[in-house]
Amino acid sequence: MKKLISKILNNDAFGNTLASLISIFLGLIVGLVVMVIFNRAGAWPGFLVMLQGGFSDGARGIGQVLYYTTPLILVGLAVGFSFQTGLFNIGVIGQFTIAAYVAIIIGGKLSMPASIHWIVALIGASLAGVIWAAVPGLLKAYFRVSEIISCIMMNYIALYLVNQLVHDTHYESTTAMSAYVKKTALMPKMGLDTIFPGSTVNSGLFIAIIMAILVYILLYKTSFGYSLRCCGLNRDASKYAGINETRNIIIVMLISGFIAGLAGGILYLSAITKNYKISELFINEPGYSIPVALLGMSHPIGIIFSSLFIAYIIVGGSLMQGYGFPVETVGIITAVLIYFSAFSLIFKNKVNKFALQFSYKESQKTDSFKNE
Amino acid sequence: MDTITFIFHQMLNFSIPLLIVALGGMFSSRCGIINIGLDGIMIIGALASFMFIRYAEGYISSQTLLLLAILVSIVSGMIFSLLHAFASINLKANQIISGQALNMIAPAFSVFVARLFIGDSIISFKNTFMIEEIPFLSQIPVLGDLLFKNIYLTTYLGLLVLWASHFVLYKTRFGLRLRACGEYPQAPDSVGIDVQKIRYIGVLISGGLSGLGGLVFVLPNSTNFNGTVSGYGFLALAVMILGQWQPSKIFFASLFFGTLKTMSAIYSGIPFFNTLGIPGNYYKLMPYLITVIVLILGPKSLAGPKAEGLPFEKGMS
Amino acid sequence: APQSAATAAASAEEAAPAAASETTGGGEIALLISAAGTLDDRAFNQGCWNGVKEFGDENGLSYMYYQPVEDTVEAQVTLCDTAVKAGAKFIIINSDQFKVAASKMITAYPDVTFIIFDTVPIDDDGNQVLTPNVLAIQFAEQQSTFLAGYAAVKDGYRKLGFMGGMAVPAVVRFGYGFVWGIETACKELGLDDVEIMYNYSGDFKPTPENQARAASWFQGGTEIIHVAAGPMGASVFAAAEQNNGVVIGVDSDQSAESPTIITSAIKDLETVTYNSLKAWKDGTFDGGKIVLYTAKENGVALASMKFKNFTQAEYDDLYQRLADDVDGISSAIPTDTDYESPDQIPLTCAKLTYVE
Amino acid sequence: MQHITKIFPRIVANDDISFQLRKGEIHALLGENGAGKSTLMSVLFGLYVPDGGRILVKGKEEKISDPHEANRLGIGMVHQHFKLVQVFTALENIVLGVETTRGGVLQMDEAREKVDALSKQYGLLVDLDKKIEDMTVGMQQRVEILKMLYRESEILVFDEPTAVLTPQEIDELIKIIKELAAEGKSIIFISHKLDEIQQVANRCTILRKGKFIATVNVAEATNEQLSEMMVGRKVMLQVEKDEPRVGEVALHVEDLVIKAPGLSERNKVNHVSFDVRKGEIVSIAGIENNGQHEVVMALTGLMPVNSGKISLNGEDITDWSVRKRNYKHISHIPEDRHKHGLILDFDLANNFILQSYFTEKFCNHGFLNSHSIQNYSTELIKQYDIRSAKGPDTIVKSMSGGNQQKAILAREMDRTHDLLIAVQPTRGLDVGAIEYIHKQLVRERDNGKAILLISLELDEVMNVSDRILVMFNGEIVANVFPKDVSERDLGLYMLGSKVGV
Ligand SMILES: Nc1ncnc2c1ncn2[C@@H]1O[C@H](COP(=O)(O)OP(=O)(O)OP(=O)(O)O)[C@@H](O)[C@H]1O
Ligand SMILES: Nc1ncnc2c1ncn2[C@@H]1O[C@H](COP(=O)(O)OP(=O)(O)OP(=O)(O)O)[C@@H](O)[C@H]1O
Ligand SMILES: [Mg+2]
Ligand SMILES: [Mg+2]
Repeated sequence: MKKLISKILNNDAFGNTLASLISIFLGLIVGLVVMVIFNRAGAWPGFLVMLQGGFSDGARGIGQVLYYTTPLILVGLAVGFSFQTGLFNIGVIGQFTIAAYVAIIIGGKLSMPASIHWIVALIGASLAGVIWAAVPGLLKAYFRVSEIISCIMMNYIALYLVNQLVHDTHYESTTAMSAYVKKTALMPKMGLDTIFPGSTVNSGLFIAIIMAILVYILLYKTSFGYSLRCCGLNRDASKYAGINETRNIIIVMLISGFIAGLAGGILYLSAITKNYKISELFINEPGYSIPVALLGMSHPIGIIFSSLFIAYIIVGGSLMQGYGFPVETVGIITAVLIYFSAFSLIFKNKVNKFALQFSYKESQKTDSFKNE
Repeated sequence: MDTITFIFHQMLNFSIPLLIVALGGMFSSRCGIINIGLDGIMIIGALASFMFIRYAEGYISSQTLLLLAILVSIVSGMIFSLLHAFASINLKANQIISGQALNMIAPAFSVFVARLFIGDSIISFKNTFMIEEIPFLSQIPVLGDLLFKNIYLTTYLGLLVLWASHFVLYKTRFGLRLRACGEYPQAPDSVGIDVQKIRYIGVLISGGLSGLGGLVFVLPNSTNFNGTVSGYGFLALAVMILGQWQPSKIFFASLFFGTLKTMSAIYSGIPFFNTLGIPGNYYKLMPYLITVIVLILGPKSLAGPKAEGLPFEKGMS
Repeated sequence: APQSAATAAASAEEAAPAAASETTGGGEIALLISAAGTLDDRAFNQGCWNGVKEFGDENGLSYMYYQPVEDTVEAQVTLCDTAVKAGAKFIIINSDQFKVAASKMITAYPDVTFIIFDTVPIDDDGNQVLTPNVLAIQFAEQQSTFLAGYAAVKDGYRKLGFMGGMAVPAVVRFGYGFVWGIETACKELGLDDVEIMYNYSGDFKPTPENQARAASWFQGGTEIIHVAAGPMGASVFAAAEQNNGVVIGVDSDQSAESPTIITSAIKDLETVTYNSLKAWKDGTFDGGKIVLYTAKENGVALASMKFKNFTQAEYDDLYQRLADDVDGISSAIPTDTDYESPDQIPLTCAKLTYVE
Repeated sequence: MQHITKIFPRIVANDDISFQLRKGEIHALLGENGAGKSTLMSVLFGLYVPDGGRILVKGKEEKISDPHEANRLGIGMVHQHFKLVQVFTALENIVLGVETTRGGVLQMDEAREKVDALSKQYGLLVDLDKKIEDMTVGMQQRVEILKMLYRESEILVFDEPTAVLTPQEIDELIKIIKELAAEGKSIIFISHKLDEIQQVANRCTILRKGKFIATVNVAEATNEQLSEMMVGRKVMLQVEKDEPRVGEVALHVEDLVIKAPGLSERNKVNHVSFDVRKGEIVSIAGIENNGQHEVVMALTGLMPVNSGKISLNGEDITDWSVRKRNYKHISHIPEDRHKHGLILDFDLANNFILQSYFTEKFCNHGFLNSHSIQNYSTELIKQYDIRSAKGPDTIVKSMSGGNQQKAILAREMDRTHDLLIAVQPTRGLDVGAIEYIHKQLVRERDNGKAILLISLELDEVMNVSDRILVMFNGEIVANVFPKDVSERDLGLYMLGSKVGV
């Protein structure tokens, strides 16, 4: 029994989860304090609504949580994957944006049967993401340009380019947004609309989860993933091992861009009224990529849960408006939660330490633990 | 001549805040802490100083008011950056996520606070801060027009910050220690220098300068502050990298970028560009595209401060 | 989707009594604005909100504004449900982004009264939906800027500029009206040196880019700019202050924003909102239709005029002519549906440069 | 220091250790890897807070909470891993922490004068404006010593100062240390090398597994006694080996040239040619930074060559990728085990497959075969007696240096190869571990493999190799058999003063 506990405690996934939960818990407490300061009367009921998240709005609410989760998983994966291999793809925003455009154009301009239209649009979108990510990848691999700076630049280029292209090619001037995509290009619901009526959740969710599992397998179960993680953890050692880092940098960026592109495509093929808004501001969703990735410890499966959590808070937070908390409060609470999630690493270390001590004590008792 | 003066002054509107904030970012990087929360700190600096201006407006003369506002922006930026310092230095949290959290808190916080205190998320101010002419100096040919007419106190402040950054970093004891902490904290630690303290100060300086940058950014460009600095904190980060973490190069990088931004914004005032009929978005993306090209062609060193982003535990070898 | 809104409505009714209690902060009057908008935009949202506040405070009714997570129908409908659950009895929708969602809201909540500005609710197939509990309100923006353009030329300005945020219908109407006002005055005075710069900046945000663009216009000789871009106006005001230019504001009276604002071309959202609320309170709310506010209904105007030559008398006279459509003066003003871009407006007198 | 106890998670690094340093004496501290020497000194230097015990300086009890405090008490330390900022100049490193300033502004000239005087006085010649990254290790050490002297420390701690020096440099250092002691400074000298301790120290304290064993007068103890106290058993100090059975040429290097980076005229490796035959251990001796590093990099493919040819078993491999060389041809025990040799955040199992993760043995159709990886690791761990807490699942970072090195050794020995390149394979290891590694090298030789050993330690070179090449200034200046030369001679070759092949 004790051995079992020790085993669980020493399990990495358990440590990670517990650490994330602790930081979330602390974040929520601080969030509640913030709410009390702003609106004492509404704080508690508002807080409860936020905690209930999507559940307080029935099946539709849960569906909406899943819908918001979908792109978050993918953008989080894109960043987390790059983190694991030693890169920082801060260009997810640009890749997402350009992919969104391609999805909209293929979905809105071309005519195809429903069974393949969305697939074609999605492929186009991910390829666009790939191309956009290739630039920083190549610059880093061959010109030693920091991917952070080239990604920031590529983000702005994507922003203005897409603003112009949407305006020129598929524009609805009454709303300053992109025109509708065709119904055939919308992501199929695959029965999700009967489970969660009134929500926008769609098969993109499955794609996102499958991608997370694929990335997990790629990173941890394949030889290629092994070489990628080597590069991420120790550049020199991977060189020593004969791993082609230049090639890996490029491939990582391409895969990361592919995932980001998928996110952009799926989001803008989710609902007929989800259109690209021309604006000088970046799209919201990829902005969560960094927190989602880090809250999920850059682990593909962790990222599924961190996305769910953030989506849950987004929905719950929006419902808080009914309790006198304007959207800005929701923004503050989410940010506070994310700030605390930055601490999860410390909690992880604490958990690990505790686990070690626990098993050490146990081993001393049973003397089965071989200490050096 | 007039056009050049005009372009120069417009360029300052872009370059000076970028310069100040990038220098701020540099201080943080140089002590070993990545600060991607510059954008958020700018917002808080602007928020505090414009709240102050709003309340103090009319009671004191405008340049004094501006000086005090500058102080407020610096102090508020410092206070806000404490969140980042605490997370990354004391708690050894992930520095990127904590910085990003600042970026997410700031705009919402700004709108909320403004509404709480003045019932309005947008803080209007009367811009009485431009110095039309500095006696005598403005008579100097060429320079007089460029530097001593229609200019803001903050421009001089930016140049002062540039000089001071260089001086502090390379000529003072503190600068030596700061750089050591960013390169190899074990070294200063082993000679009894308090690495955590130095890093705190580094992050605080970055906070102070970013806060100031927020004020300087909004001042000539608007008549109110509405809770955003349009992502200039991220551009400042790029300028810092482009400037390879060195004050002088950061200066040139900010001038370079500011000039490109100016050109891309004012093309419509120049008849030639108008007749080309190229949509504005293409002009807007030009500075970024050119920067990418410069990155490919230009000299490059990826080498930031070596210990940047790595938490430091006392006594670790 | 409408079905689900209805189910939600049913559950909302059960929850309503508890949630509506004032203490938690929900509002009997709810203002819905778009995800991308800002409440205090110094323009149409703010005008609306001022009307809400004034009425709410006078009548002891609570009020609240709501923003969706994103501008999709589903998110907007959810938002409306949230507002109703929190006790909303009168909902003001101030965004054309809501036009599809609005049709679902008004049918899901027949007991709630709605007004919607700048657009008409449509269903999924694009057909107008006007239930008795809704009033769709539109303004003749082009008339207010017609006044502005006309007055500016009459006041002596010869080089004028128009800066719109984005080419959405309301902004386009502001722009075309301004151009036409200039053209009309130009013809009346027989001038040949009137020039117009015309641009949509592509966003509504006050940025150094927008400041620089406006500054470069002033620098290039433009004397007066009419800015129709909500919060972005601040950048143009700043540019004017630094380059001795003047500005014409938009939507609501912006004169407090900057001394350079010599007048604002307003559509009186504040009054219209207030009056609608009053009608609802008094039981005289007359819904199920579209109303257009023009000069005739006192829906548009110039506010806080600070002209040198153009007098109040001249203004009153012009306003009357507009209201009465003397010689078709108001029906001649082009609107967004007439031309695709401003350079297609047939001008015989003023010269227009369209900066893309 | 009295009854010092320091507990780390899972290990008692110092267990009730008492240690006394007399004024003007040189006191050696001896112990295996992980015996707790560095920890004890870190406690003295204020880097660690002890869990028990007290420290008395000049009879007065002191609480040393940080190095600053230690400095104030006149305690200085040359750390095992130098605490120098690579991009700073020597002078900047020396003054760091005790800068001369006026109103916060650095006054480097005053400091320079003082350092100049010191370096003249002790013959510690250093280019003060040179950056550390451009310096040899020996030079860096001089900077470290100057750093102590500049602080006017009275108690000087040298943590394994000789591990990286040539005999001549060691002589220099010992001279300096004795001089310092003669001046009345008290010195703690940590080393694994018994000869040095004999040479320099008055007394010696021996630690084993965190426990105090004894303090002896060096003059009264033999090397054998000392090493027995240190390890707890008898150790073979000499490598036992037979005459080599030399076969045909395995590695053939011809006219190898590697240019220095930048504009420098000098070649890092200047027309170097040599052979290594099957069944022999050839070592390259030389002072650090004379081109050995580059030769190894070129052989392993980690650095491009400018001209010349490298062939293995008659096949030209000059243009082969690292991967191709690794695969069934060359094994490489790298110089820096943390930088190149290991992925510290991976577990042992994953480190064992670093170069062969993609081979059929561990991988089918691109998927890792965790079962065979696990089995293989268990086998290696058993075979090479690698000690770790969780077996194949141990995160390498948490292992001791000696065991980390063993893991690398196991991996490289076990991989199919014709040539084994071992660079500094015993750096910083205790005698027990050194003995083991040397035995393995000889065994490998006896199996008919060609072995190239690069070492800075002369006794290792003399003991283990069958043939010795000496590199100086990018060239091979000597090709000799160990029985024909003395350590002194080698030292002279290494300094380039006795050129002739
Ligand atoms: N910071 C630390 N945390 C945990 N354990 C540590 C730490 N530092 C050292 N140890 C452990 O304490 C023991 C003593 O280490 P120490 O570095 O003092 O040995 P040493 O005698 O200096 O060895 P070497 O000859 O290899 O330098 C080792 O087993 C090591 O694993
Ligand atoms: N903070 C720490 N936590 C856990 N283990 C540590 C820590 N610091 C050191 N150690 C362990 O202590 C061992 C001994 O420490 P030490 O610094 O003396 O290294 P070493 O064994 O001499 O190897 P090297 O040749 O690298 O110096 C290290 O190899 C490491 O495994
Ligand atoms: Mg040691
Ligand atoms: Mg050691």
